[in-house]
Amino acid sequence: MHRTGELFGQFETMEQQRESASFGMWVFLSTEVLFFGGMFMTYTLNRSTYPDVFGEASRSINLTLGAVNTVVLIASSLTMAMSVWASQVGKKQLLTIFLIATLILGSVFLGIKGIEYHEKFVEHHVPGLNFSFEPGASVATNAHAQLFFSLYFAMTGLHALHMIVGAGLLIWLIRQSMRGRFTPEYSTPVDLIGLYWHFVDIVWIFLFPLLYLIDRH
Amino acid sequence: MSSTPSTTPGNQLPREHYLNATYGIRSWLLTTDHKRIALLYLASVTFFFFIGGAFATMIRIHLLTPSGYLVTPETYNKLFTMHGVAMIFFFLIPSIPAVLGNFLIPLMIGAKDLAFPKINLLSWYIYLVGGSFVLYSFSTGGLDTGWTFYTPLSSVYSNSAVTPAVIGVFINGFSSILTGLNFIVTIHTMRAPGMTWFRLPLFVWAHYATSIIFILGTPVIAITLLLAGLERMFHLGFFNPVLGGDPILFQHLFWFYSHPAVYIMILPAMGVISEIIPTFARKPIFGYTFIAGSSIAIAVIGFFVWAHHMFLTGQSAYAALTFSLLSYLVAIPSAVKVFNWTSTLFKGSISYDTPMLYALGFIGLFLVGGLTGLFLACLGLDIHIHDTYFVVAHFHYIMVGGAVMGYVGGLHFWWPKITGRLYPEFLARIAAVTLFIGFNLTFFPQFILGYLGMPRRYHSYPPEFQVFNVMSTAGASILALGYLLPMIYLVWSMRYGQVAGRNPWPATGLEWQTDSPPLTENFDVTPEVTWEAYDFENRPDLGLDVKGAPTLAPAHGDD
Amino acid sequence: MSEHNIVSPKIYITIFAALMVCTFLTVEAAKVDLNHYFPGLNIIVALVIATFKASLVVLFFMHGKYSPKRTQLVIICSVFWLAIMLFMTMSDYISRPWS
Amino acid sequence: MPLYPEQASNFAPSVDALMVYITAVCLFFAVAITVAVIYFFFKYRRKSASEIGVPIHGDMRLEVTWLVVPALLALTMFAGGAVVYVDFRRSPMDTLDIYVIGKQWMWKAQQPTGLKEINELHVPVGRNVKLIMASEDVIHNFSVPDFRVKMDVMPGHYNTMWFRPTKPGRYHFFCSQYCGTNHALMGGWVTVMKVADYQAWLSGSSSADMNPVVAGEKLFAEKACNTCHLPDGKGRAPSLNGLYEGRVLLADGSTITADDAYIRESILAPAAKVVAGYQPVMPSFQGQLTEEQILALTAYIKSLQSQPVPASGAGVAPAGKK
Repeated sequence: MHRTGELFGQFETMEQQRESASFGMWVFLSTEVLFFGGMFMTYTLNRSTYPDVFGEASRSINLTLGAVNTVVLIASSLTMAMSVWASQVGKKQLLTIFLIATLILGSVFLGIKGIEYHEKFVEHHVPGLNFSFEPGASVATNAHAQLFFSLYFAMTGLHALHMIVGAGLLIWLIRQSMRGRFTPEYSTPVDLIGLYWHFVDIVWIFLFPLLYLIDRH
Repeated sequence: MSSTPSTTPGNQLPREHYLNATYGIRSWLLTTDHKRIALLYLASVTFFFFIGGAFATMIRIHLLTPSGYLVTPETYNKLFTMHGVAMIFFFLIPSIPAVLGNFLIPLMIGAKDLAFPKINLLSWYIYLVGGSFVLYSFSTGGLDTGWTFYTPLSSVYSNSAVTPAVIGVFINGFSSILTGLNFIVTIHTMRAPGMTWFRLPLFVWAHYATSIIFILGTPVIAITLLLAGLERMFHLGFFNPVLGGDPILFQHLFWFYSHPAVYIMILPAMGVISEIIPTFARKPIFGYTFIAGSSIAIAVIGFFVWAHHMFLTGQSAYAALTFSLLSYLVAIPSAVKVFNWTSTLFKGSISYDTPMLYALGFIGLFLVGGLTGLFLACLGLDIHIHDTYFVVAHFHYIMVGGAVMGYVGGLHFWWPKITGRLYPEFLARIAAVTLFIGFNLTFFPQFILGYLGMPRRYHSYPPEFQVFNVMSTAGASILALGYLLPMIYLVWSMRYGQVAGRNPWPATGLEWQTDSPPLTENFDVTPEVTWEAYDFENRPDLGLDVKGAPTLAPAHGDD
Repeated sequence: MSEHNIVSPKIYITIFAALMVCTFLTVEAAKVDLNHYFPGLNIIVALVIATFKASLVVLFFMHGKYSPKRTQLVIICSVFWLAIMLFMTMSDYISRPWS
Repeated sequence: MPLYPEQASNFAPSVDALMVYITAVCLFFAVAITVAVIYFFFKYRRKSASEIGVPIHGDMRLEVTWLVVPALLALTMFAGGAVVYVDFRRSPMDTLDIYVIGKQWMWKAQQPTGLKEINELHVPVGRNVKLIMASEDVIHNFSVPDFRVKMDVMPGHYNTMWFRPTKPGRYHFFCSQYCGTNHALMGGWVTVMKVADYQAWLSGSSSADMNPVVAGEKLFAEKACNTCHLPDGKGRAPSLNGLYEGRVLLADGSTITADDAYIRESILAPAAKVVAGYQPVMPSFQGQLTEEQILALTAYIKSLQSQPVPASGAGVAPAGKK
């Protein structure tokens, strides 16, 4: 996808090429659903087995930061959607601006995530690194809380990894956009990376209530 | 063959084709031509087949005597584990899809290439990286968890190189996913004009069904092995009961992919057979829609049966009943295929060419493999035969008798298309018969061993089981010969084989309408399809006697 | 992805507003003890809101509503397969105490 | 050369019957299809190089037939298997309970009297025997081919299986779930004895092992269980007198039978099922007790079954109340 709107040899028409690319991205995202799905399955079983400890452990993570991050990420989805629109109607400058906004919001999300991880590190809540849940917690509570935090780090970590990949793709998009590569006839990369970015947003939409909002009453 | 007319005059390869279009190592390692990538896969899966085969040979020799003096228990455990990992993840799963599927799907649907040629090449490199991790694990301490990686044995207790192996299988998963993605998009968007869904060769339907499993199953095993690997590296508790986790959950997630993975192996082989049988019986396949539909049905229902591997783990009896019933359901579409293949032979014009021998061998072996699945799906009977050699025999009938026979048969069938040359027919027939005999001798005694109660994965066994083990080892040596023979003559034929021409059998598929070997772009002009699949009757271009048939009773089976 | 798929910024902003409201609702709902009325109601509410939010994103931000049938089939399949995994696995655990 | 193992338990005849039935059905189809393939193969072999076959595309009636008939046959197989399996999973009430512990790579069994065996298991003929099994490490599987039974032995919870030996003799048992290096050596012998011989063997075997009830009582004190679980029901925790096999009323209003699994869970994860009227103050003993110690504690609690139940503060729900 380095040259603007080139028709690749295997395709007959631009239309076919666009549709194949978009469809391919969707198929890839369906794989991703099942990829995260394995973790959601592990989470579901363990939460139903240890509801109380999961609630207790969930209450120890920072709700404010989680909620702010949710807002930030949804806002980045909005700016991403606006970039797709800008590329479709040919507003090249607006496209660049929206892409940069998306990147900034994405980076803010990752920054806040970093602060949260640091908090957990200070509290000895990182499994595998001298984990200890609460002073006086029994061996079992400790183990089950460690399960929660293992899942917390595995799920948010994998999500953050997707964000980092997305940010890299955005940087590439911004460079291309600044060179004016995208036109209403050729906006496939913006569309595809947009789909990916929204998917990552959807994962977070589920992670947020499942990890941060257990028994907050 | 000598018995069939060639539609290409002369006995020279076409002047320009995908093999001689460009030269040099770079032109291969950086190729985006699906046909060349298929050959790259062919070389690499063959490599893993021989690694896995070497382990199998040692296993069979070791089991000649009850006390097994050849290797230590530890080494034996590593042998069967590495045999399983190499064969399943690095040979069987990619074999037909990544070699034959890659080569043929664009040709069969009249496309110039897959939708994403670069991703196709990427998937091969991912396969190599995954394979390297696994080879690293094999060569530094080996792997002794069983290919099933059951926790907590794999995540806590094993002292072998589990982590690199898990990483390797994890990475290799993405190779499968990308192949499946490419196939699905290609089949949806790249079909030539006139190539409607119900004109697609059944091989393409089978690969479409397989790709569904690639896309929706593979990510689950990837994440599961990732979690197990994290558990091992950081002493976490996802599947470790001491830390509150549940080992049965690992089995659920593992089999959610690994049971459908069996269909990844067998569905493409069924696709191959569905091509070979109508070609060598020279008549349309019986019940096209039912064979196509049963492929999809197997792929979908195959996702509802996984816990039949877990009847005796202590899972709920209600769940066991559900999964047993659903397992019987998945047997129906397989049965439909066998009945339809058999009916296709009725009033055909059947030749004895090698691919047909493989196809008929496949029907026999798959029949045994599939029917013994009914024994294992039976809850009461599974109590006795679960985790015995009965299971080992059953899945080898499916995977080796089914998938490998389909693969080797398919290689013979399309060898003239791939290389432009014919293999030596006489040797090929001998090899096919040798494989069939050797295979049955190797694995049939294991059904009896299993019913007698010999558990699987035993490096030594009570002496009363010896007779059948000796028979099995004897069969395995015949089987090994059966595999070496095609290796030799196929390589030989690449240079010295008789030139095949475009359509040597002749067959009806689009892939036979172009040169052998094809151009890099597959076709001079994009073909337009105006005929139904396997329609010999309305294909005067094949040079067959289309009016030769009416002396026999017309249409509709009256048997 | 071609011209006829253009969704106007107005719709995007409306959807964004709806998502914000839902986020606020889900946080507030978690602070109320709904389990008191019906066991597990808290998580049910949280998941219903999350699913609704995800549907909005898929249908509008990702143009799922305007996509070809085959794309919609892929969306349905991925959700369906996830459901197979979750429900069939949990069916084992849930039915264990029944015997 | 035998083709099937000895039939030495109540399950053997029914499992073998299933085997015969399914084999017969499968053999019929296998033979029919093989004969058809071979017959067509010769009958319709190609006569001339350019001959084609008769263009038959399919037949709806045939398709429906071979969709429905195999489905019905499969249902009968399912039903037969289900009957045997449900019987196997649901153990009768009057069982002789033997505890089995698997660990890499040996089996320990403990008779109701506390007598312990290693890689040996003695059972009386004609009695329903229930094995209550757990693993100390990885997943094992206790399998007796001559009885046609096997069951996984899991770490972290009890699996049970039952059988009724029908023929005195010595029978191999195996570990059927791959469990590491010496998996193949993890087996032994089940000895089925006449009831009188079994009784004689039980009393005659002078065991140096401590009686599990005594060991359990000692542990009960060592782990300070007795500071809360007072027999008179006046402690911070319910009295355990008469608990075993009794109904327990839980804090969430449900009741449960106090079987081995419940007792085990209450020791390892006390908060999971708290008795009504008590606070969840008991610490978990997960990771602090071996499977054998848990068995000893269970045996001790079992021995309290006949002790007088205090009027208040009992773990077991008062009779008559659900």
